[in-house]
Amino acid sequence: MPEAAELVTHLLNGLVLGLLYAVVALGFMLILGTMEVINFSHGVLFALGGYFSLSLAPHVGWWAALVLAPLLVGAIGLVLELGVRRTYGRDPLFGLLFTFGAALALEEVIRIVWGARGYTVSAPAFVAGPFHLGFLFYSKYRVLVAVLAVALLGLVWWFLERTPYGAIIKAGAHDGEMVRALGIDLTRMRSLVFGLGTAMAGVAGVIAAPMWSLKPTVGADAVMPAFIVVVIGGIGSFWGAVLGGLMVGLVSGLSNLVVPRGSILVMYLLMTAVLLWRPRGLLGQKSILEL
Amino acid sequence: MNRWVPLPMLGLFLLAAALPSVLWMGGYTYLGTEVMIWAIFALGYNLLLGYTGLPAFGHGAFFGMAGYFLGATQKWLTGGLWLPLAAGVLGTMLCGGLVGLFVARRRGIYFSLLTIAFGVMFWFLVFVLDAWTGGEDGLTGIQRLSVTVPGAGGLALRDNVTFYYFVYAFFVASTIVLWRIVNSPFGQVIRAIKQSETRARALGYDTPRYKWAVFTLSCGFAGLAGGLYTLARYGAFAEPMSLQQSGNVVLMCLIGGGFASFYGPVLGVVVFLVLRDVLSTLTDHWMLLYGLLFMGIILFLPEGILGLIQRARRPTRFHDTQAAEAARTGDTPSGEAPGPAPRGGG
Amino acid sequence: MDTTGMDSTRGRRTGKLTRRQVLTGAAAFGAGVGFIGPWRRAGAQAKKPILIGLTCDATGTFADSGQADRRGMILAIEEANARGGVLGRSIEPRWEDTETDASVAVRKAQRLIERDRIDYMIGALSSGVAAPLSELAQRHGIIYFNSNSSADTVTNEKCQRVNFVWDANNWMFANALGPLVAKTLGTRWFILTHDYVWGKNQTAATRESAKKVGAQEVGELLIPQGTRDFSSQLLRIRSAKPQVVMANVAGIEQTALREQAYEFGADKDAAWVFPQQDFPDLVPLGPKKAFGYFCTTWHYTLNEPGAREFTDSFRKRWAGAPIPVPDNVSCNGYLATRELLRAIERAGTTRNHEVIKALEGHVIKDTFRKYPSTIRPWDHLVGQMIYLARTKRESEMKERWDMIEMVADVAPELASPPQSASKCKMQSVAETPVYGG
Amino acid sequence: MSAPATPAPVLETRGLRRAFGGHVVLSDVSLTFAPNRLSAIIGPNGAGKTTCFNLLTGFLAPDAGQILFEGRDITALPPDRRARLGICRSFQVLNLFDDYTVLENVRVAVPAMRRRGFDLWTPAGAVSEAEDRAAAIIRRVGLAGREHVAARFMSYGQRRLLEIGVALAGEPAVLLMDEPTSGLGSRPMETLRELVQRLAEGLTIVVIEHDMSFVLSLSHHVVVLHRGTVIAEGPPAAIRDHAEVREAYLGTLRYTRTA
Repeated sequence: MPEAAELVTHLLNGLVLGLLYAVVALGFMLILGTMEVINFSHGVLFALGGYFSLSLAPHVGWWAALVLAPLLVGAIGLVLELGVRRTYGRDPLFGLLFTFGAALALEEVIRIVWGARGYTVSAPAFVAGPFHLGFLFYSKYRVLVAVLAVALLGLVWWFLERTPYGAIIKAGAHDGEMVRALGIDLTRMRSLVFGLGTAMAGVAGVIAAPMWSLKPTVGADAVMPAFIVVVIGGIGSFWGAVLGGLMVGLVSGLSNLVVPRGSILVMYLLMTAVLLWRPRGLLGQKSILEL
Repeated sequence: MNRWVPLPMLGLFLLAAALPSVLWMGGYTYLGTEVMIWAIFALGYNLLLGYTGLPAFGHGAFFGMAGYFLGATQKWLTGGLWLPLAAGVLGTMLCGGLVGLFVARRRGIYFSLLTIAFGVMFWFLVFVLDAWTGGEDGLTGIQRLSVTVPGAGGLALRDNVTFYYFVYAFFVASTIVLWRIVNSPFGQVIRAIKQSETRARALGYDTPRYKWAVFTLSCGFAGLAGGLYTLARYGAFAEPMSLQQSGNVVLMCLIGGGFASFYGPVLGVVVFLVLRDVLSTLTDHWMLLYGLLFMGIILFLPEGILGLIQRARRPTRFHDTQAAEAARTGDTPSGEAPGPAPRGGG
Repeated sequence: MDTTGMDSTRGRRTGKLTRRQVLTGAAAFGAGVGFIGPWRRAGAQAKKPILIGLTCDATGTFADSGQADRRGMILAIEEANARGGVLGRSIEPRWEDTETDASVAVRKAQRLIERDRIDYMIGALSSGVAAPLSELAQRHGIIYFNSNSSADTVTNEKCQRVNFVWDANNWMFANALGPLVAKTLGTRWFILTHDYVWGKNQTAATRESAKKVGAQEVGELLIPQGTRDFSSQLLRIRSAKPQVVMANVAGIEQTALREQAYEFGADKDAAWVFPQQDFPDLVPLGPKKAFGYFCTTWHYTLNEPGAREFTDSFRKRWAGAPIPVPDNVSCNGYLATRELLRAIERAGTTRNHEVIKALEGHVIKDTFRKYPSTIRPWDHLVGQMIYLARTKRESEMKERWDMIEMVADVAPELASPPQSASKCKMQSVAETPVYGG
Repeated sequence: MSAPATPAPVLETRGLRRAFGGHVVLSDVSLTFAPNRLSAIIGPNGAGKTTCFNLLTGFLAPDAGQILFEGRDITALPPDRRARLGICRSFQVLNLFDDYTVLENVRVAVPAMRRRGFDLWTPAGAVSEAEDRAAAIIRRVGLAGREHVAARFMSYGQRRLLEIGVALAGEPAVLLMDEPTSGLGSRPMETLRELVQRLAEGLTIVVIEHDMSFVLSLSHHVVVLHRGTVIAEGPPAAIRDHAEVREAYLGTLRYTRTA
């Protein structure tokens, strides 16, 4: 019976979307939590990931592109960090504005290189087409996306929980003193985190491209939900980001069924509701970013 | 300090008054009008950014929404000019006040993050409510009706030069009012909050209430500017509400030196708009130049033009400032914005 | 891949002139003295060229189409200049990228009018841009040709005396399709509505014609702008078992929809009809994924008088362009510009009132298609014929651009909405401010 | 719990408890501060002195216990409300408005100015009662003549004095000073000692101090905190030769040396 099938499809879509958001949001939050920089270029880097894979995949194959594109994006991230570096310890607004400028510039670069028009990206051949599960059929590719996203989240979790860097990032690496006390090169760590965070945006961009198609502004579709996910989940909380991502994904997925046009707005309503109930987000501890 | 109009401001007013007669060829009157409109917006916004140290990043939303309040009132409620204009200001302040309730307890980038989110929320709202806003078509057909000014009689605002002076009047009034505000006790408090919110609290100031008030206030000026902008273009559109426009007003305050001087934003607006005008005719890809410019300013000109001039005027003191800040960043909560609040005295 | 750089040499040259003036102007503004600009103009009084503002997108949803549009206009202008201009004056284009954004468009048009002092204005893809531009033009009395936006509103509620609309509109496409679709494809229709003005108009028109031809609507789905994921919609369609899917979806969404429908095999579920199809949106898909039937007003493969010659000169001029052949978009751009210049010749002056009179009711014979078109005086819509088309199979294609095969055509009088249905209340010529001359 | 027979206390705490994460910083701290007396809170680093201040001034909320001001429970009040009641504090880490001149720093702290806080129109300089009061305070802390120097350009010693001046401007009913002497050379130390001495006549003062001579010479009442509990309190003389205190202090001294 179609209604049920539709509901299931929307649930699955929401789930996939949510995992994707979680990946973007985590990359974003790593940078936010460590450098106190709102990385505005996160979205355009996400887009770049997609565009790189668009150009690479035909030559090196999809899997290779999945690895190479994020590396390229991460590299760009490292370059950006050289500039962002100069804003540390100053008004946090400067970091935000710097990456904002970078976002505008990079978006224009996309226009110059790939043109202003949109591209649709077809899924890799081995996952083309749908699964047929009796009453419903579901895109194989989306399943792959979910799997990849989960794997990536696992990787980040391992990084945060099982490596000294993770310990510091969680401890709130904004306190340079403490990091140095632990005998870790702050500068190195910061660029590492920035590279990592942006690379994650790149990966997300690659795997999102076949679902969302590519246009120079596609980044905004990814980064704004990420912002919301972070606000909902609470800054500095891994599970907060995952939880927030899933919530936002599912809510917008399901609202697609009820109020298609409102689906984007719904996530903002969700955010407002959460803020009313828990000003610091679901799992956010009292953060140094507030009074 | 003259309590009403200090000298530099008087100069500013005179220059602005003279412009149309020098720029008698049409094209620039419109640019001049836009400059004054954005100046009102930027000056009001700087109350938040430069004086209270609250990096709001969704303010374009308020600038833009005013147009819809104005348009809706003129088309479907009262018609006329003054009531719609007032509706623009009040409606915007109302929305600002509501958002303020959420953000007033925040600061630093967490404050930015929330303001971004709410800004984008309003942006999407425009497209969802396209029955009222006209969606991406914009709310067009808004009229610049003639106004009867006691003494001057009826003024036909359709004429660009007349409209220029109509905006000019608001520009002068807003500037004076803002000048009073930043030098008032309230102004003292918000500048104190920027320097150390904890201390201000310890002195018995209910800082969230003050932050809420500044936020709402600056939204009021955004509303006024937005209303005039709508009249200038005979229509309200979503584009001014986009994140990029929100970024633009921040940049305007920064280029000019909003952190350093009361007049920073005005200078910033002039530089920005003229630059945009030139860049966008220079190349199809002006956004690239524009983005790079943005980055460059952050890296090399963080205190803006006037800030640079002040630095040049008293290098030694600036040196101390640096030292003091370096010392401070160690022990202050990082949410706080180093960098001096602009002096009332400009 | 760069859509804007394609005609760099030309674009730059026309660009430069504006640039210098604006530079001096802007510098002047900075310094507080602005009379250098106008003085330079005054000097060139003798044979002042006729300035035509081209408002064409190079950014946003309609970037590709906008540039196709512009190529047509530039060609028409160059041909006119080659013949020695109009009324002995040369024609000079001034292009601004309207970025598929109403607000940006208004700002830039404002600049074209007030600073560059253009005499006429041509160009629009999105009805969202066209409407405010025509209002702006009406306020100044500048004649504005809406070359390629096909929303009904711009010739009805939002019509203006100075505004002339060159593309066929929602009503015409839906109306032309109705009978043919019902006869050849089936009467169980499923409607997809792109959730913005154009889409809603198109669906309204589709329903109207469905009533006429006795087709039954088995379902409708709203497609929000920015939708990238159509899996659930495709599912709905499949379960509704329609014979025809009326996909009132445009731009990148249309492309994405086709991609996914193809991937899910939904293109086999029913006959897909895309009432309005701009060729540039078809190109990136390639013949396989560009399935379905659609309406169009022209394609370069048409074997009608003048089409060959026009195509040849276009290919010569735009060999380097992303789409080096003329299509329905660039053809509209060309015809609109050509007819404007001819109207000025007929009027013998550039004054707007006379030119408007010369345009209204004029019959255009050489339209490169089967039937002539008429500029309807009561709503300024160009009444014209419409082709029902499908994409060719790869085997039938002579070259990459040869994708479209016309399967039927509808004569103008059948295709165009009757005067009785018009909701247009236009200002009189007298009410329109005098401009130019 | 010591309940002195002396007049009703201005400020009083009952069984205060506060922990950060698992780590208990204060447990069952009950203190009473009698009017017009200078009480000192001493104890080794990490004893919980500053936390205690933050609880008293409302910058932290206790996990358990109450705080009473003039007999009224203020445990739930936010910092600004308490300040308006007259609980004024100075900070250990200097916390001044660095861009403000001495005058502006003090003036903005004056209640007369605070009451005008939402006045958007009158020039701040024209609020004469605040102006006069500020001038008086500045003279009182011995910064006369420096009124128009920006705080950030003053010497550390003078910034210390200003810190206290700002606290005083709030017309305190009780003045809490967190290590006023920390980092001071011997001369500014003297100025400060005299200042505090003068203040102590007719003002309830609570001071956190490390400098024993300062404490013992000035205070009427001494509280010794150690590992978050009160291990001793009483007149300076009694404290001087209190065994536990010795222990605690020698402990710390050793600790501070090695650290």
